[in-house]
Amino acid sequence: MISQSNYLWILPLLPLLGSAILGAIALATSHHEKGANEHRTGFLAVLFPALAFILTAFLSLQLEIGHSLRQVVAPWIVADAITVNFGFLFDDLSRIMLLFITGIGSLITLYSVGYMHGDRGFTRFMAYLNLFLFSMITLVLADNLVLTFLGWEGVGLCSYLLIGFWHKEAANGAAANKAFLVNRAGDLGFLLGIFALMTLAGPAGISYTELREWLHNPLNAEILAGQGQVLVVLAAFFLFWGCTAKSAQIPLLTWLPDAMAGPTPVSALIHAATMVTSGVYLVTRMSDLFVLSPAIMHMIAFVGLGTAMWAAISGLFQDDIKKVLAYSTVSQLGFMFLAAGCGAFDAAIFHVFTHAFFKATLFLGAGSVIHALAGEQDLRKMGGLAKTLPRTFLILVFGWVSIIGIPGTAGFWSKDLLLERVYNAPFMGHTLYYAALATAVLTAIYMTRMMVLAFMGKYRGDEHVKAHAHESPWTMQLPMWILAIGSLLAGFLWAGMIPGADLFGRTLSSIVGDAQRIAVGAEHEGPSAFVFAVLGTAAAVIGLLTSFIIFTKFVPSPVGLPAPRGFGKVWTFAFDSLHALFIKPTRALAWVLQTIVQSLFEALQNAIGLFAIQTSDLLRKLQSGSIRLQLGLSVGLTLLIAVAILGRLF
Amino acid sequence: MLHLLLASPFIAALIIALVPAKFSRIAFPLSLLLGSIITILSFIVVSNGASSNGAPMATEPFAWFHIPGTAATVQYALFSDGLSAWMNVLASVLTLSALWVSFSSVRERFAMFAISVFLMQGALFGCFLASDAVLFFLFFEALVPPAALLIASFGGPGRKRAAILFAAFTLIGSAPMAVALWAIATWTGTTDGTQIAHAVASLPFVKVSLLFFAFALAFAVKTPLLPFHGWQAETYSEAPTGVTAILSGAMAKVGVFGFLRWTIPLFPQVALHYALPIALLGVATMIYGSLVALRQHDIKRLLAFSSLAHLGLAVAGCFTLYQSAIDGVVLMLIAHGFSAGAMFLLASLPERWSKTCNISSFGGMAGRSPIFAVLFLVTCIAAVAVPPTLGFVGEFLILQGIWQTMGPEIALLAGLGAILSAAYTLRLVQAMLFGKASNEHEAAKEISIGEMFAIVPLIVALFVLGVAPSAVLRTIDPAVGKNPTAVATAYPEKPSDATLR
Amino acid sequence: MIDILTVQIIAALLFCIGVAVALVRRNIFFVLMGVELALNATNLSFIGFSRTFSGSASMVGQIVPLFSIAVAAAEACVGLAMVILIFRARESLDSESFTSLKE
Amino acid sequence: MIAQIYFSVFATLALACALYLLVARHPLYGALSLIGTMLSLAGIYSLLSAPFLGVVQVLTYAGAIMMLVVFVIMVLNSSHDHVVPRFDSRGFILLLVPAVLSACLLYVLHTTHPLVDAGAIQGSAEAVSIQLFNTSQQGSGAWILFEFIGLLLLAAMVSAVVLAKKHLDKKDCV
Repeated sequence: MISQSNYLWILPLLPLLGSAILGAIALATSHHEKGANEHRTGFLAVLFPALAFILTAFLSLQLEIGHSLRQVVAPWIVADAITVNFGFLFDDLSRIMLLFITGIGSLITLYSVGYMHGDRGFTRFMAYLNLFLFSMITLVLADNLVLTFLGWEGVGLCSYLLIGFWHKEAANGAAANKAFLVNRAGDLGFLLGIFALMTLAGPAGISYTELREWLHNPLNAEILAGQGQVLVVLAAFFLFWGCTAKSAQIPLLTWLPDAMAGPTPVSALIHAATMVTSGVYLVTRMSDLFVLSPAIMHMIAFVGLGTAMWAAISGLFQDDIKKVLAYSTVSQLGFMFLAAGCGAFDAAIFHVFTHAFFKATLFLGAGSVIHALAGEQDLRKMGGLAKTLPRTFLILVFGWVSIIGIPGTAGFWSKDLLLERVYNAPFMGHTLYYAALATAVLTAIYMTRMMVLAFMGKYRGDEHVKAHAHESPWTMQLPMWILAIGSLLAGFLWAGMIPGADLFGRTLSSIVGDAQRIAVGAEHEGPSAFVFAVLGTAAAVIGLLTSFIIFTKFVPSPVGLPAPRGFGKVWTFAFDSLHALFIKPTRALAWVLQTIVQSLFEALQNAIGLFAIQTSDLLRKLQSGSIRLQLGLSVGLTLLIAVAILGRLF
Repeated sequence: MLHLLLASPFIAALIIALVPAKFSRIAFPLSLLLGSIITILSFIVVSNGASSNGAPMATEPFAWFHIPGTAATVQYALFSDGLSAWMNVLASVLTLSALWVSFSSVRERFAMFAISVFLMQGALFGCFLASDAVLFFLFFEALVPPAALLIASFGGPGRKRAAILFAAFTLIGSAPMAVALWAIATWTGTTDGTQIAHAVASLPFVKVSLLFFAFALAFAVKTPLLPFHGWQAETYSEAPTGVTAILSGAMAKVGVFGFLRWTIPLFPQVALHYALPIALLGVATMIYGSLVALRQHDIKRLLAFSSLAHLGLAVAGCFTLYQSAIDGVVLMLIAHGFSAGAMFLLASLPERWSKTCNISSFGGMAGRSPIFAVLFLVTCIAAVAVPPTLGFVGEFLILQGIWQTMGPEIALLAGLGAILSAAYTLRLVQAMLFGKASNEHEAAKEISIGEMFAIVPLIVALFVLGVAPSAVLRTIDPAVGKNPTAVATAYPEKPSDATLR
Repeated sequence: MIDILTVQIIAALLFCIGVAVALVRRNIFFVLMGVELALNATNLSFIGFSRTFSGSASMVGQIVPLFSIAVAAAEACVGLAMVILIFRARESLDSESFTSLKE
Repeated sequence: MIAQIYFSVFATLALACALYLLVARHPLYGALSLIGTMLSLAGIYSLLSAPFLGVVQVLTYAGAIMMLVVFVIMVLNSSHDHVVPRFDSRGFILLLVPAVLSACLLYVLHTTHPLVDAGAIQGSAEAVSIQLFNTSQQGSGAWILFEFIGLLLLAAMVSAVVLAKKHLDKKDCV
């Protein structure tokens, strides 16, 4: 049941206003030596996301389960074949997403006030953060695909701006370019998905509510069965292609590890909690469409599983603390897509919810470690920090415990539920489950490796850096504590085994319920939840112990590049070679076009000019002064003409 | 009203010409004043175009001269619907900001510069307003001399060759069109834009396709499509940047406008028949333009190839003959006009500061001239068609049109062009704004208030129209209001009345 | 009587020889004389054809050669005057040396 | 029958002299051979019942024009004109043109069969003059041409005198 509400538009407006004000301040003070006063801009920067969070909380309390608020502000594109308007839809799915986006967003903004202290571009950073939040809110709140696309590209743009924030070093710029271009490649897929839907369902194709009605409306059943089937598969494929770029899945994930070049709060907010999950959000939002093409569902499952395993393996070999977390994010996203592929959309969203908490905790903890060691990110130069940074260590322990899935933590509940659903999936559920379990073990191993290398053993970096190591200020500690507690308790929103605690599941059923019924079919009886819980914990403990044993003894030597060696200078597990598969031919084609074809055109131009000169030279020779030649020519030509005319007569 | 609009640039040129030599210092403020009056006039035309919901304004034709040997009398008649009104706005705004920005680089003979710029603007207005084919052809040809003069007298080192190349290409391209016009006059006895479509319908297909290709060639050279783009890179990099802004911003639009107004509606059957190959040529131009732009080292050549790419997509959009795609083309033209104009004007600043166009010699501008960096970054974002801007709306509608009429594969190819455009624009931004500043020792220069005033409205327009494109669409396609059909038909009804509105 | 076809053939041959002389020989005089010969050939052909008309029309065939002879005379006279002039300027009769019109 | 013989003699004579003109070494020999051609042509005219023209031919062409030509050749007969080569490479290429010309003419003549019309009247001087000076309306109006010819000849003489005389007063004239 959709009810009209007329202050949904304030939600995206708040961060936009914030970024506009901060942008103006940044521009105004761009020529001053020191830049704007950090306290005032810091307060402003945190104010607007906080207001947005409060408004979201107020709206979500007001909204009962199964209902949604809708508001169409103004028409945007009014063309012959399509009318797109600025419409906002606040239903259960976007409620959950908005809650943790604005919540974690404001916490991380507060954290970055401390983290970016003293940086010349402080105000500019805050402006970009607010702009990012605006795009993310638009993405989640939009009621039609084109407006979501606006948020989609806006988020890509902000991630470009934030990754390349420290624009003095060229490497950051290159990473930012790579991120934007890969996202842009994904956005092309998204666009083509929109066009496929528009061909399938006409103008109704782009707005979520109308599309769902169109898909479930029996009248269109024969279109869907006949010619529409191709379009459904095409639309689902292209939309998933868009998601792979945004959520860094197999073919288009090379940009996420490089995106660690940006400041840590950026990695925490964008590349862990919010932006990368928009892919999962889109798949869940369009679950009715995806469910209709089983082939694409299986593809999603396999891509998710493949990404999860491959990222987990490569996470084992990373020495840079942020790279480890980046690959773990990619791996966790793989899990979410695996769940979505197996028809468990609500479990995927629940995992997104809990992942946001514990991944943000881990990133912020890592950020405060880096902050403490004055920018040192190489695990091999750390060690034994437990004593010097006790509170950060404790926070990271909370995050670590949750991501591995120790019983009781948020990670345990969501991953366990997810794995159970994967097991029950109709298509190859069992094999997928076992592979996922193995990946869970791998996750435990590399996360413990990180903790051991960073906090156990003796300190391997140079001494005076350790001497200055200090705990981060309260602005950084407070958000970390909140998130750490969240990563412990968030699980209880949908604790599978505890009877009444499935508030999360109930809220999402209105949106994905019928889609899942189609995908999963009857609720067939599998082993009980307790069995899965035991298996999950066993995997986590095994991983923990093996990693603990190995990495306390074998300590890598702090020499050479922090990245894994072998197969050429920096080997990123064949992702970059995959990436190069597209780049090299385009560069070669560009070189070919530039040199050969361009010179071909120039040659053509000059040739025509030359040809004209040549012929005129030739004719000039005929003008030699000799009388006899002229006489001969004139008689000869008249003769020629005579023959020509007479010839035709006879 | 239309007569006044058409005559105003010529009057402005005349006034500046009459300014005595010793007062030459006031030429700049005078030209700014006249430029702004013309811009206001064009806005008035657009506004009452919009208020009457797209009903076109026309002046009563009066006979001009009789083509000997044929029954056709050429009428002097002006006709302005949404499309030409907005194109006039584009031309006048770009001229105004070009005059303002290039004052500092063309200091001494500014009067002559202003006169030729106003003459060019007058010819542009003529092209957009002409309702009679021969009148259109007259202004189409009148575009070349002032532009060539500007390039030859104020351009860079290789300006002579560039001017000759520009003039040669355009004039040779439009010669067949003159023959076609004469043929139309003899075969059908009329040269009025609206009547030609019906008169020509009775002719045999071969003749009509000949006429079609004669017209199409002239416009293909103007917008440069692939094989005829030889002149563009040379001209854009040698011409003074203010002129290049007008060339790429408004002059290139005459080509696409020609396709929209003077080729497709006049020969609908032939356009329908050859729609696919020409659209593919457009997409090929886009891919070619973006790929070559990837490897340019000179800013202006890079921007030249980028406008080659954008207009290639616009032409492909025209030839989908799909109504919403054609709306998208119009939006795209306006968006490209503003973004290319702003980009060229912005590019003229570093060129003037450090006397070179080579990208590698800049770098680190963000640190040294932040306001310029922000403006440049925002323009690049608008040029790459990130959603809230007008460029995105245009590109979205065109790609949708291409998908609808030509299937997914070609839409994918056209989409690749969008990615490539992001690639070369970001490469430009990376090389110019970020990274180490190569000229650390020189004093940091910054964009002056005047120049900001000239460029900021262009960028603001991009974003404002991006959010509210209906302001443009309402004037172009009064039928936009009608409810969309259930499943978009593959081909619209006969294209001639679809686009002639 | 005389078969006028042969007359025409002879006239044609003479005309070709006249043209040949004018083109082949480099001396100015031969050019002039070649032209004279060609003119004579045309007169012959005129008279040849005048036989094929009846009554007063056949006389026309004879009047025209009369005029052509007169014209030939005028032409020869002016031609020779120019030859003298050229000879005085160039000291030579070879037509190859007069190439002042060369572009 | 005798006419046939006469005709063939005159024809061969004319062709022989014409050919000799082509290969003559000295312009004077050329001029003489040309006079020979003209006389034989006069003979043919009278055989073709156009005696008045034969006489005019002998009188003006052979008598006056060729005399003038011979006279000018003698005047300009300075020693080094033998140097002028008779034939050169370009000449042979140019020979092609008359060859093609004759081929065409012969082909054209070959396909037509002109017939002598019985009614053609004997072309005596008196018949020619009746035709020439017939000033009545149906007349051929040739008499106007006759007056113009007079004018033409006058103009030719004046121009010849002007061309040649102008240099007479200069000392280096011939």
